[in-house]
Formats: sequence, C-alpha cells, structure tokens
Amino acid sequence: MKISRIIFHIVLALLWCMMHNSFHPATFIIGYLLAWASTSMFMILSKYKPFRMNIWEAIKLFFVFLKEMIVANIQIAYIIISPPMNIRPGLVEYPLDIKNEGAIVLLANMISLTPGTLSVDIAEDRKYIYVHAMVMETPDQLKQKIKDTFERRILKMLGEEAEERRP
Amino acid sequence: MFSVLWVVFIPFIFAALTPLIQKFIGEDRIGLWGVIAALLSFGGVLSLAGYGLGDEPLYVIYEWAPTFGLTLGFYIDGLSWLFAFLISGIGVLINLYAYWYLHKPDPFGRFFAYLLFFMGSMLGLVLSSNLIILIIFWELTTISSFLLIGYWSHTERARYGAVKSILVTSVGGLAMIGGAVILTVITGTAEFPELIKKAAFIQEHALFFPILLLLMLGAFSKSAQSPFHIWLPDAMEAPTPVSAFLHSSTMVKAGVFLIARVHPIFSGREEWILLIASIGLITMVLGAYYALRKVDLKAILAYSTVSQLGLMIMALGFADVLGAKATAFHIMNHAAFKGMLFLVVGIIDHETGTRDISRLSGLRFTMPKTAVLAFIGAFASAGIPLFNGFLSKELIFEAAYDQIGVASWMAVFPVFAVVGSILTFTYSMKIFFRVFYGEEAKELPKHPHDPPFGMLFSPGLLAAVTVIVGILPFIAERFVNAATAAITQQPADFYLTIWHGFTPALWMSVVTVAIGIVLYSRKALLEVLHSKPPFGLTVNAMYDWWYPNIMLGAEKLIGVFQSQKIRFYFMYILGMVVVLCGWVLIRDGHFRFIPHDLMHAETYEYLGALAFILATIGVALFRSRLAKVISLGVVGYMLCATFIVLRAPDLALTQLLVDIVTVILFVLVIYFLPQLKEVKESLSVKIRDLAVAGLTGAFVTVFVLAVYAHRHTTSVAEYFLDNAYELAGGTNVVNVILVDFRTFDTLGEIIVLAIAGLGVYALVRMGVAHKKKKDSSI
Amino acid sequence: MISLILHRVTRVIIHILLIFSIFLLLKGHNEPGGGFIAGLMASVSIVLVYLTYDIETVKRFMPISYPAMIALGLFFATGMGLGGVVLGYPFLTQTFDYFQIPLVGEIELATALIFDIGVFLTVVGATLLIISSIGEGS
Amino acid sequence: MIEYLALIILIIISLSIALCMIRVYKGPSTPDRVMALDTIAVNVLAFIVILSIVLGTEMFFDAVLVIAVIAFVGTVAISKYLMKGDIIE
Amino acid sequence: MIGLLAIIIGFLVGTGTYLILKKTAFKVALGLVLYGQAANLLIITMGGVKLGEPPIILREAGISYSDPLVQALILTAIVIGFGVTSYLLVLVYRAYQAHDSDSVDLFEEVDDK
Amino acid sequence: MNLQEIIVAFFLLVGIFFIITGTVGLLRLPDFYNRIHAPTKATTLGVSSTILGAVIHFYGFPPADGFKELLAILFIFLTAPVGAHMLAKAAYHSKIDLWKDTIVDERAGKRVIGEEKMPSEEKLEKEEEERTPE
Amino acid sequence: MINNLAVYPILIPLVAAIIQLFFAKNTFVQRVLSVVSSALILIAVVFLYIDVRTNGIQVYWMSDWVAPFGITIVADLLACFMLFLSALASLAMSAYAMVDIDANREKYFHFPLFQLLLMGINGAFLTGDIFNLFVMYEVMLMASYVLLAHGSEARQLRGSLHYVMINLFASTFFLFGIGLIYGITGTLNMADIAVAVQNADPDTQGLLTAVSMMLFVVFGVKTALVPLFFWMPDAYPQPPVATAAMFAAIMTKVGVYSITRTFTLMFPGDEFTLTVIKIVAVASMLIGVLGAIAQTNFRRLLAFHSVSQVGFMVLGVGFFSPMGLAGSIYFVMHHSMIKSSLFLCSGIAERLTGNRDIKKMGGIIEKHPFYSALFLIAAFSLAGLPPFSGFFGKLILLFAGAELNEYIFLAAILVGGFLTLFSMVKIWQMAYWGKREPEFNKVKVGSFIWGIIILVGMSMVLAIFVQPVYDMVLEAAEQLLDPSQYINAVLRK
Ligand code: NA
Ligand code: NA
Repeated sequence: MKISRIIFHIVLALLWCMMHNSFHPATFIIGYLLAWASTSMFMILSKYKPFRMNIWEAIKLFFVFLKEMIVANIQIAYIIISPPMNIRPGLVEYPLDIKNEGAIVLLANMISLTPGTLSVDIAEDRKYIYVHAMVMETPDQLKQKIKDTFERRILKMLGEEAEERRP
Repeated sequence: MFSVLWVVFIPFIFAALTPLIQKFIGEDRIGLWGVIAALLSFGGVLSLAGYGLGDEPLYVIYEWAPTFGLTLGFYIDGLSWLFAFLISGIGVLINLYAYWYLHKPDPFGRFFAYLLFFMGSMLGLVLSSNLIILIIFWELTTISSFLLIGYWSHTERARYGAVKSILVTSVGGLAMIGGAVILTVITGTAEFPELIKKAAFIQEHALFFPILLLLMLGAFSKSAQSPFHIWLPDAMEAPTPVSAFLHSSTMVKAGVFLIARVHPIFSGREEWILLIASIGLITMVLGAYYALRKVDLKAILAYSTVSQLGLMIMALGFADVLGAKATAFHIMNHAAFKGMLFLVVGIIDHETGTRDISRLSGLRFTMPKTAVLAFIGAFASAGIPLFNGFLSKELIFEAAYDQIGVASWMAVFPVFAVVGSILTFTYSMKIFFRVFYGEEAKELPKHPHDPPFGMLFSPGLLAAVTVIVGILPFIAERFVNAATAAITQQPADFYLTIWHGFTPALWMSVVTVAIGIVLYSRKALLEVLHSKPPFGLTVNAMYDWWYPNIMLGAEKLIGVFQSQKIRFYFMYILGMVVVLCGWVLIRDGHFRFIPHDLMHAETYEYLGALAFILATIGVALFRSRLAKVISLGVVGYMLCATFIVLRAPDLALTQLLVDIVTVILFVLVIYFLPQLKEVKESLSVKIRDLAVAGLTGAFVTVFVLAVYAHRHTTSVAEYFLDNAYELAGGTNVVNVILVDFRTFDTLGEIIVLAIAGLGVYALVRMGVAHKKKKDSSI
Repeated sequence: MISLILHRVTRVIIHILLIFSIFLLLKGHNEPGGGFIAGLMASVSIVLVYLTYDIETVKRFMPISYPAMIALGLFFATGMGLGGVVLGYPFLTQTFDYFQIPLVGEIELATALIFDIGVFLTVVGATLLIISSIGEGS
Repeated sequence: MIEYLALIILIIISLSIALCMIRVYKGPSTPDRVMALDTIAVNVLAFIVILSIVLGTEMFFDAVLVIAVIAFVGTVAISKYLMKGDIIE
Repeated sequence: MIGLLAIIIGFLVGTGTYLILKKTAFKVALGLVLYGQAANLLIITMGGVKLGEPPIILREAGISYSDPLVQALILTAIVIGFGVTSYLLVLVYRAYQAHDSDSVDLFEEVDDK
Repeated sequence: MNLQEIIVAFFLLVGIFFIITGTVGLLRLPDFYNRIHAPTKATTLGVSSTILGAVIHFYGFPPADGFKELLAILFIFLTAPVGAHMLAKAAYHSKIDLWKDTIVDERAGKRVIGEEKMPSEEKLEKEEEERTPE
Repeated sequence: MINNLAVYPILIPLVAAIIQLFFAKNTFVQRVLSVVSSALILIAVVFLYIDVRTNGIQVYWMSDWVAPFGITIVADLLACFMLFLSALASLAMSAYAMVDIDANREKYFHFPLFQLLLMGINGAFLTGDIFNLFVMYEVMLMASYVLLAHGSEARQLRGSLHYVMINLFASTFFLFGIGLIYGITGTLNMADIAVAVQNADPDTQGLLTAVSMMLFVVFGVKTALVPLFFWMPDAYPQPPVATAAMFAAIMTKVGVYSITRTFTLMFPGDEFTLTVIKIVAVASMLIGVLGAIAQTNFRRLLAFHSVSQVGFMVLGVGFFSPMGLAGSIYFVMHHSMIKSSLFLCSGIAERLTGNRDIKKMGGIIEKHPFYSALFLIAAFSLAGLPPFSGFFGKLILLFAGAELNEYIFLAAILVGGFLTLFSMVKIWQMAYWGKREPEFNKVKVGSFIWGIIILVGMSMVLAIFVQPVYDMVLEAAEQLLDPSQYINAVLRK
C-alpha cells in the first residue's frame, strides 16, 4: 500500500519535472512534496488496492495498444472516408475476466481509445463491459479480439491467468 | 439692533421649546407659554416704535451668504413696523383666545408651537430687508400655515385644505424665487434699500416684466387673488384662532405687504397698474360675489377676506400716494374688524356647534355680548360710518375715482369698486341679521350662551379699536403716514377725518349703502345671485380635477415607459448609445463601410471567423437551452483561438478555463430552471428584435473600425514591455502588469470574485426553502 | 456511483490537475499562467471531484470552508500590500530579488508571488463556493 | 517550408472547425452537440499547435495542455446532467 | 484582420442584443455573456493587431511584442465578468424558485408588499 | 528540406489526416454511437502526431526538450476515453436510439445504466423534443 | 515615509471587511468594526481635505509606479467631498444597521459586504485611472448586487434581477468605452487621457466625443438618468432600509461624480455634449418626479425622487460654470444626507405600520411627533423649501442658470421643485397625518433615529453655513474647471 503510493508520488513528481522541462533534483523534490500534499488532501481518493505489476508485460501491452490503435485508426479512417460506408455497428456485452477494478477501467479506456470501439458502460457487478463497435463481423469475433489483444495482456501484466470464460 | 432679532426669533425659540416646557407646566397651561412669547415679541415691536413711526428707518444687516445677496438684514420703516405691530399685537390676542378655545383631545403643545412658528415667520417676513430672506420667511409661513390648517388632520377636509393651501401658495412662492434670483443677478443685490436705488435701472431692463410677473405671482397666490383665491376658503378648516390670525391680519396680507414693499421699485411703469390693479379689481368683485352666495359663516368671511384683499391690492395698483395711504389704513382696519369677526364666528361655532347661517338665527337673545361684537364687525365690514371700515373704504373710493383722470378706461375701477362694495354691504348685513335676528333657532347641536370672558376679551379689544378708530381716526394718523411714506418713498403728512365734505367718494358710499339695502331686502334679487353659478368651470373645479389627475397621468406616463419589461429598458439604453454616438459619427463623417485594406486576412482566419460567427448565431438560434450552452462553449473556444491568433496566451488560458466553468454553471442552472416555453413571438416582434440587433451590431462594427483608423501611435504599453523584466523581475509582461504595475486592479478583481462567491452562498443559503423543490432522489 | 471509469480516472487525474495548477501559479510571473489561471485550474479539478462524487463525500474528505479560504486569499493579497505600507512604500508595492540556494542554484523570489497566492486562494474559494452552493441548493 | 505546410494545415483545421459547427446545428441530440463541442476543442488544440509552428513560439503550449486536460470536464458535466438531471449530487 | 474582428464583434453584439430582448431570464443571461465577450474582443483589438511576439520577454533586441496592457485589462475584465455572470445565473435560478417563472418581467407583487 | 523537416511534415500530415477524418466522420456517420468514434480518432492519433510533429519541429529529432508538450499527449490519453464514455453512457441513458441498421444490441431491454433510477424521464424527453433547431 | 492619507479611505474598509470575514461568527465584532471603520474614514477624510487644501491635489502612486503607468490615486477637492459624504452616510447607516439588520443577514456577511461596497465607492472617487474606475465600479456593484438580494425574499430576488442585468449591460458599454479610449489615446490614466484629448487632431475629436457620449450613457444608467433609470425604482426598495439608504445616498452619486469627472477633466464639455447633458438632466428632473407622484409605495416614491434629484445635480454639470458645478456639488451633498434620512424614515414607518404603502399608513405624528418632525424637515428640504439645505442647493443652481441666461432651465428647476413638494406633501398627509388614534407595532423609535438625526443635523449645517460651504464647493468647482491642476499634479510630481 505504501509502496504503491510512493510510486504514484514518484510518477507525479516526474510529471512535475516534465512540466518544468527539468529533471533537476530540486525540481523533483518539490514535485514529490506537492504530490504528497495533494494525495494527503484527497486521502480518500488516493486509496488504491495494492497490486503487483509486471513491468515488462506493461511495456509490451503499451506497444501492442499503440499498434492496435494505429491500425484501427487507419481502418476506421478508410471506412469513414470511402464513399459507401461499410459499417456494421453494434452494442455488445463483453464478459470480463479481470476482477481488479483499476484494471477493468484500464481495459475499458483502451477499448475507448481504439477507434471503432467504445466502452459505453461497465455493468454493476463488474462482469461486463458494454462496448459499442462501429465495425464487426459478429459480436463474438469482436469480443474475442478484445480478449486476445488487450485483456489477456492486462491479466498477464497483473500476473494473473485468464480464466477460460467463453461468452 | 438686538430687539429686531428678539422680535423675530423669540417666537421661534419659544416654539422649539414647547415640547420641553409642556413636560414641566403641563399640557393644559402651555397656552400661557404662547401668550408670553407673543407678549415678549409685541414688547419688542413696541420698543422699535421709534423707527417705525419716526422718520429714520432702522436698517441692520448680518452677513450670511453674500454670493447670493443673502444678508440677514432687517429694515424697520413705517410699513414693516405697522405689519409687525399688527402681527405681534393680534398674535397676543389670538394666543389668549386659543388658550380658552382649544379643548381635548387636541394636542395643545403642537398647536402653540405651530402658532409661534408661524408668528415668527410672519415677523421675519415683514421685517426683513432682503428679498430672498423675505422669501425664506415667506415659505416658512407657508409651511407653518400648512401645519396649522391641517391641525385637525384626522378630518378629510382639514387635510384637503392644508394641501390645497400649500400647493397653491407654493406655485407663487416658487415663481417668486425665480423672479428674485433673476432680479438679484441683474442688479447684484437683494436688499430693498439698494433695489430702490436701482429702480430706474430695473424699470429699464428687458426682464422688467418677467421679474414683476414672477414676484406678483407670489403675492397674488399668498393674498388669495383670483385665480389663486381657491385655497383660502378651504383653509377655513383650521381652528378658528388660526383663521382669525392667518386670514384676517397676517398671512394673506403678506402679498399686500410684498406689493407695498416693491412698490417703489416697480411702480413706475404701466405694467404695474395693468397687472396689479386689474387683478385686485377682479378679485374684489368675485370674492364679494362668492361671499354672498355662501351659507357657512367662515366661508363668508373667507371670501370676504378675498374680496377685501382685492380691494387693497387694487388700491396699491394705482401707484399713487392716495392709493398707498388708503391701503395702509385699510390694512389696519381690516385686521381689526375681520380678526374680530373671525373670533366671533369662532365663538358662535364653539357655543352652538354650527356655522351654518341657515340654521342659526335669533342668537341675540342667548348671546347678547357676542351680538354686540358681531354688530360692530359686520357694520365695519359693510363700510358704515362711525366704524373704521367706512373711513378706509372711502379713501379707496377716492383713489379709484382719481384714476379717471389718468386714463378714461380706468373708470372701471370706481365703478366696480362700488359694485364690489354693494355686495360686501349685503353679505355683511347677512352675517349680522341672519344670525342674531329672527326667530330663536331650535335644534342647534349645543345650547348657545355667551362664552367665558377669556374668549370675549380678544374680540372685545378689537371691537373697541374698530369703534375708536372709526370715530377718532386721527389716532391712526401716525401709523398710516409712516406706512404711506414707506410705500411711496415720499414724505406723507395726511390727516384722517370722518368728514371730507361732499366728495365723489361720499356719493359712491351713499350709492353703495342704498343699493345694498335694496339688494338685501329684496329676497328675489338675492335669489338670482344665489341660484345660478355664472360659469360652470370654476378654478376650484380645475384644482379638484387636477389633483387626482396629475397622479393618474403620472402613473400612466410612467407606466408606459416603466413597463417592468427589461427588454425595453435595454432598448432605451441601446437607443441612447446608438443615437448619441451614431449622430456624432455621422456628423463627423466617420460612418463608412469597411475599407478593403482592413479586410486583409489569412484564409484560415476567414474560416475561423466563419465558425466563430456560426457559433455566435447558434447561441441565439437554438431552441434547446443545452444546445445554446454548447454553442456558447464553442464561442468560448473560438475566442480562445482568437486570443492565440492575437498572441495572447494568458488570455487564451483564462478564456478556456472560464469557458469550461461557465458551461458547467449554465448546465447546473439549467437543471433548476423550467423548460423554455414555446413563446410564440409575432413576426413584427421578431423583425423588431432582428432590426435592433442588426443595427447595434453594425453600429459597434463601424465604431470599432472608425476608432481603429485613428488608433494611437504610442501607448503606455511600451513602458511595460521595456521595464517588466528589469524593474519588476518578470518576463510575462501580462502577469507583471497584473501583479505589479496594476496590482490594485487585480485586487479589485478578486474582491469582485470574492463577493460573488459569498453572494451566491448567501443567496442559496438564505432563501426560504423552495416549496416545489425537485425531488432530491433524482 | 455514476461511472466506475470516471471514478478511477478522477482519482488519478485530480492530482495531476492540482499539480499542474500549482505549476501554472508558480511560473506565472515568467510564462503564461498566474494566480487566476491556476486558481481556475484547481477549481475545475475539484469540480471534477464534485462531479464524480456527491457533495457529502467531498465535504467529508475536504473539510475546507470556502468563505474562510476567500478571506485567507484576500488576507494574503491585502497583507502583502500592507507590508509595503509598513515599510514606507505605497500600498501594494512589489519587490523581487535573486537568491543563490545551494543545490538549486539561482532562483528569483518576488513578493508578487504572495499576491498571486492570494489571488489563487480567492479564486479557488469563490469558484468552488459558487458551484458547491448551487449544488447544495438543490 | 514547414511553415507553408503548417499554413495549409491551419486552413484545413479551421475548415474542419467550421464543418463541426454543422453538427452543432444539426444535432439532432444533445450528446451529438456535445460531441461536436469536444471535436471543436480538439481542433482548436491542433490549431494552436500548428499556429505555434507558424509563429515559431512555444508560448501557447500551456493552452494546449489545458485544453487536453480540462475540456473533458465540461463533457462530463453535461453527460452527468443528461444522465441524472443533477450534475452535482 | 481588423475588419474580420470588427465583424465578429458586431455579430457578438448583435446576437447578444437579440438575446437580451427575449423574455426568458436565461436567454438574457446568455446575451449578456456574449456582450462581455464582445467587450473583451474589442479591447484586445484596440491594442492593435500588428501581431508581434506574445508579450513574454525574450530578452533579445529588436523584437516587437503585442500589446500586453490590453491583455491584462481583458484578464481582469474576464474575471469580473465571470464573477458577475455566476452571480446572475444563481440569481436567475433563485428568482425562478421564488416565483416559479423564469420570465425577466417583474410582477405586480414585486411592487408592494 | 532536411530529415527533421520531413519527419515533422510526416507527423503533421498524419495528424491533420486523422483530424479531418474525425470531422468527416462526425458529419457523415449515421447515428450518435457511430459518430462518437470519429472524434476519438481525431483526439488520439491526430492530436498526438500533431504534437509530436511540433515538438520535433521545435526541439529536433529526437527531441531533447519539450517534455511539457509531450505531457499534452498523456493528458489526452487520460481524458479522452472518459469523455467519450460518459457521453455515450449519457446518450444511451437518454434513450437515444441506435441506428436502424445496427446489427446487434446485446443490452436491449436492460436500459438501466448505473445504480439509480432515471431522473425525471419526462424532463429529459422534453429536452429531446426541443432539440430540433429553429 | 510617504503620505498614505489618500489611500486610507480605500484601505480601511478593505481591512475591516477582511477582519470581519475572519470573525464571520462574531457579529458583535463585525458591528463595532463597521462603526469604527466609518469613523476612521471620516477622520482620514478630514485630514485629507486639509492636506489637499494646503498642499494641492494629492497624488498617490499605487504599487509605487509613476503615472501614467501605474494606477494613480488622486484626491482633489471634489473627491474629498464625495469621500466625506460616503463616510458620513456609512456612519449613519452603520448606526442604523446596528438595530435594523437581522441576525440571519448578519450571519451571511452583511457587514463585510457593506464595507466592500464602501471600498468600491471610495475607490471610484479616488482613482485616477479609467480602467481602475471600472474595477472599483464593479466592486461596488457586485457588493450592491449581493446586498440587494440579501435575505433572498421573493420580491428582492426578482427586483434585483433587473438591477444586475442592467448594470452588467451598462458595464459592458463601460468596457467598450474604455477600450475605445485606449484605442485612441493609448493610455488609461485620466490625466494622461485629458492631455491626449487636448492634443488630438480635429478629425479625432468627433470620435472622442462619440466615446464620451458612450460613457455618459453608462454613467447615466448607473446614476439613473432619464431614459435610463427604469431599473432603479424596482431595485432600491428591496433591500433592508439601511442598505437602500446607502444606495440612494451614495451609489447614485458615484455616477454623478463620474459624469462630473469625465466632462470636466477628460472631455471638457463642448456645445453638443453640454446640450445633451442639460436636456437629459431636465428630463430626469421632471419625469423622475412625475414617477414619484404616481407612487404610493413609500420607498419606490423615494427611489423615483432620486432620478429627479440626480437631474438637478447633472444640470449643474451641464451649466459648466463655477457656480453651476458648485451647485451640483452642493446638491450632491444635500441630497445624500436628505435622501438617506428619508429612506431611514421610511424604514421606521414600515416598522411602525408593517406596511410599505402610504395609503395604508396614517397618524404617525400623533404618536411620534419628534420622528415625524425629522421626516418633515427632510421632506421639505428635499422639496427645496427654505430654510433647509435643498432650498440652497436649488438657489445656487438658479443663480448659476440666471447668470448664464438659461431661463428655460430655471423654469424647469422651479417646476421640478413644485412637483417634489407635491409628492412630499402627499406622503406627509397620507402617512403622518390622518387617524387620531393610530395603532402601531411596538418599535423603539428612539433607537432608530440617531442616524437620521446625524444626517438631518448635517444638512442643517449645510443650510446655515451655506456661504462657507459654498466657498468650499466653489473652490472644488474651480479646481474642476481648471483641469491643468489635476493634470500637472498627476503627471509631473
Ligand atoms: Na393613508
Ligand atoms: Na393616512
């Protein structure tokens, strides 16, 4: 718990340094202090469940996401610009394997950031994400794709294994 | 010198102390306080007799406000002393009379305070040497008489009479101020002695007549000259001592006094005669006619006063020595007999409970002493020999007759003087015979009997004067001569006798009495006068129409503009801006279409401007409020972009943030506001709004371009750029200006914000809970 | 809870926003920014918290009296001005100097910063007081 | 060179903003308009970035940052209003 | 450029005018906001659109900056406008609560107790 | 035209391409839920590459400075999905219908989103009625 | 050490307000501070006046930046008079507020808001910078918005809605005007603007006149001149009477002050400007009083009178002669004392009868003769009857008009005076006369009338010492008509 908070502080302090375009130790310390002050002020907002994270997997995830995003961007751009609009939209109920709320949100945001898909909502029981997609062949295909590209990797990053829970 | 101040200010001081004294000696005895004050004042006046009756007037000045010719100056000559003598002397009698007259639950203290206040004002008026000071005291008499007339303010009539008196007399008062100011400005002085010296200059001046007219409006309104006479009869709602004091001997004579005072300044020109003598004549006849038609004793006396004042003013209007002399004498005589008559009517009213002449009769049996007094008063008023009224009236007849020699048309004066006197004779007879002769009246509200001695004393004394002067007129000689000399500014040395020989005036008197007796004895003739009002639209009716209608009219006028619809208020403001500024712009040729060189811009700027304008129009166009707000948000973003284009990063940041917060605020508020109703606007309203909008928009555009074409070449901004870093230690000049060069602005700005915050907090928290508060579960 | 996603993101981003607002406050003298901009920034970030949570929660974890904050802001701004008066300068006179601080190097300290902090506090207090009052008014 | 390109891009972006206004006008729903508002914010952001290149100054980047980090708060507020009717509970 | 800006100001004022002539308090408030923005734009225009550098001193010779004073003025004006507008909005809403109407017109009951 | 300029030009062109597709999508796509995908594009790749291009333009390649500018990208990635999500959720909540040719709606019949009940449905409906511009 | 006298009238209320905010829960401290603050300002103003008399116009450079670059505080004689009035009025209002303001209002910052109002007003009188004038206006207005709606009674809210909107609207035009002035002259310092206007080429003169007309409209709205006054009679009757009295006594005068300053210093009146001013003034005089005649709501009636009375003051400015301006200043002094005491009187009448409508009042004199006498003096003074201050105010204006041969305006003054009397008599006879045995609420009238006594007493002083007072205001007027004094003091020190 402590550690996650300290990491958060460090991240914030680094952001502070980025703002200043300066990684001078003094800048960092000031940033750290500010981060500490801010998180102390919003104590309730700063309580995170501790989790372990595989950094390597995280980096991998980042690049996969980047790739996916670029590809999807191009695909969707093509669809939008091409005169006959070949869209097959739908709202699907995507079943979640992840339990950690933070990770669910991460996934949901990744879905949203990838053009063509958008997280409309997370179910109350945290078992589904409702995803609107602009193009899909079948709902299952879409779900599978999300599972394969993002969710598995997130689970990996968290050091958990995906349960096989087919939709 | 001291005694002048004493005379004038003793009543004021005593009036101011009344509430205090009342606590000590009790309300019942406060009347004595009034009597003491009046006596002290009267004593002061007597001590000044040397100046008033001698050759050398007293002239004292206390500097007050020289810029406006204001000196607290007092001038005691025959005229002012005569008035002061009458005012303070009768004042003593009135106070004495009132001591017995008032009864519970009338607040005594207030009455005597008002009365003394009035007396002081009146003394100040007549004694002052300065026109503006005179006006100040003049207005004080207006105020004090207002309070006195409205003394019984719980009655509708008293309030009506008081309001009428103050409104009518202040019309004249204000005119007088105007005249006095103009006179002071052109002559450089407001002192009567100085003005008299400059009489020739004034009479030559182009503004002579306006000034005279303005001053005379004051005099006429105060002295109840037609058409201002309407206030006086209604002022009779005052307690009788007040009527006796104000309307016989003092306040209403202020106008006469003023005319006499300015006589040497203005009387040289024809306008004087035309204006004053004619008004006096008309008033005299009309007043007497109305007096004849009345049945209320006080109303008869009121109109009688109007008529008598007309007589005096007419005589002053003749602008000759004889007229002045006649007036001076009549002022005294009228004060005595009319004052007495009022007091007698007061007694009748007091003892019988009514003043209605048709209900009263045969009082000589029950009130013999009063009857004697009434007899003297009525006969003096009628102008019967052996009473003082006869003597002065005869003098006026003489003066009027003399006018025929001046111009033949002026024969109207003696003719109508006789006509008026006939009417006067008739109503005077009515006063006495109707009330005291005939069958003894039944069913009176009270059982009549003679009043206590205290109430008889004052009228008794006046009756004695009436008779004594009537028989031995030389007693009054010194008074009259001194006053005449003061009015005419020539030495006067007359003898007053009963018998002048068979002069035209005597014949006029004979005719008067003869016709009067015929008129009075022939009921049929009287009936003619009684039944038909000669004209439907009377001045009184005009007043009564005007009084509520000015309020209604004002309400309508204001209602038209003050519609409580803010869009019209906006339009007035816009209209004023566009008209005033636009007119100047057009006048100076700044109004032109946008020149081509000013329209040079990058393509992206054109496109951005297009988006900007689209967003702006959207705010007005969208029907849904949320859409409006969203469009406003876009406007904010576009403004932000504009600021960037204009190299203002700080502004862009601020605009962005404010934009977001504003949008949030609007959305918050939308939630609480009702749905916009589909207000069907007529096409004309839409066109009107569009026209106004287009006009103002175009106006601002043109204005901006016109100014831009004349933009400054250097500005203080350069200083900030040059010095921000070296002197203020910052490179962001905008911020340096905000927190250093112009810190005070910023301080003000955050104070505004702070107040807004606190204000919203108070506004939301303090309100009564909204009844139809939305269900909080949603 | 209005949205899990919003909740989670707010938790993270609120700190970034606040720190960013401090950044804008501190460097305002030399670059775009300053007390007002920073104050609005901070306000918006706290508004985000209001949007995410309900007013009661925010009250619980942020027991700040906004009127007091306003008073404090005005106190800073005015107090800075009065400081000058006490020292014999006109009201609101600012000064600045450069200081050598070990490890950090030369930094500039300006009284204007105190004033800016006053502005910041007032703006935050006022803006939030307005928004929270309306929110509560419902 | 880049400046010329940037100028052309600027024109495109401003055109894009103007086009977004069409969506604001057409709606048809409030979320559509909010979306258009968001898009305009993004376009303005890009506009500022490109303009910075044209003008050769980095002074405007704070505005970029602020748009990036703040614009969504307005969206959240309106969304919450649409969802709950009440944007601050 | 200045021509464009003047036209935009004109449109802001015109639209603002159109809105303030409406009966709904909310619309009037919107119109007043537009007016405020017009004022801000007008002031910055008066600083000149000669377009130098943003007024952040680069400490190099020969640079012309745009007018910083107008920018400072507008900043102050924006803040003040913001404060007043917020207050006005809340007033609109409270007035609605009190009378159940968001019309800007006054009622008789306002006159007399 | 050196390498840096080419890189900058590339990034800028990519950026403007995605931004313009975003706008086109916003205009062309048939319903709200489809349209909302378009701005996501503009924000993510469009703005990021524009900013990258600018950073390279100002600070060279690889950029030695300009972290603050890069921070903008991070911020966008943090905030954009939340905005889009909230808006979509709100739209769904206010019963904005899916396009007629939508192939699947697995949430049909489960319109209630979030814990609480709908606020005042009438109110929002009324708002809907009014959304057509004059 | 520098001389801080000129800034104290701004500083004292500001500091008092901040302290009061910190003592938000302790109303006793707040009340005491209110009175102390007003008293201190009064003392400071007296010293400031002496200073200005002996050493000439006092210039104070805020933040230690020289004019025209920083914000300059300028205390000339006119400013001193206005400050004196505001301090006097605030003292009287604080005394009245002690017994009048309810606990709820006290809790929600009534006193600090009042102090900030005072600060804004004093700032407006003192500032020598046109934009700062705008800021001070906003401080004043913002405080007045809040004080107006303070209490959140239904009618207050609606009444203040128009007030806020109209003033916000006018403020925008103020900003337009400032922007345009800066555009032409490149400066914000009023003295500097005056120099620039003097040196402007003839082609630009017309533009400057147009801009000055815009400012005239703005100030006309704030000071409620015809045809811009319509918001006012709905607004001023709403707040607690002490607040309303303060508004009537001083706030409208800020507009008059600004008009005076603008058209003597920055845009010394030309033919066109002065004609416009005089016409507007006369229209205000007459229409305002007609509005008053139409009312039966005590406070609305008084509010309408302000429109009319402001006309007199502005007419003096329109005369543009030493005597005219002196008359204007004298009239401002008289009116601020008398109108505020009338408002306070209306407050007592309301408390006694539980009513604002004079038709429903009656017979107050029977039970409260002393208070009634105070009202009567104030009423007759307002109506311009001698020997009260209003008479002399009018007299000076009459003299000024007669000297300039402006007889039409003379007539207007007299007609206005008559109509004023009419309406005052109406109040008197409806509310104070009437019933013989009236029934009233229990009110300790004695504790309320101290403020009135102070104000009426001061107005009597004004009347009795009309010559010395006139000499003083004439000095101020002459200073105004010689703007070089102001300009030299500000720009070369
Ligand atoms: Na009544
Ligand atoms: Na009554």
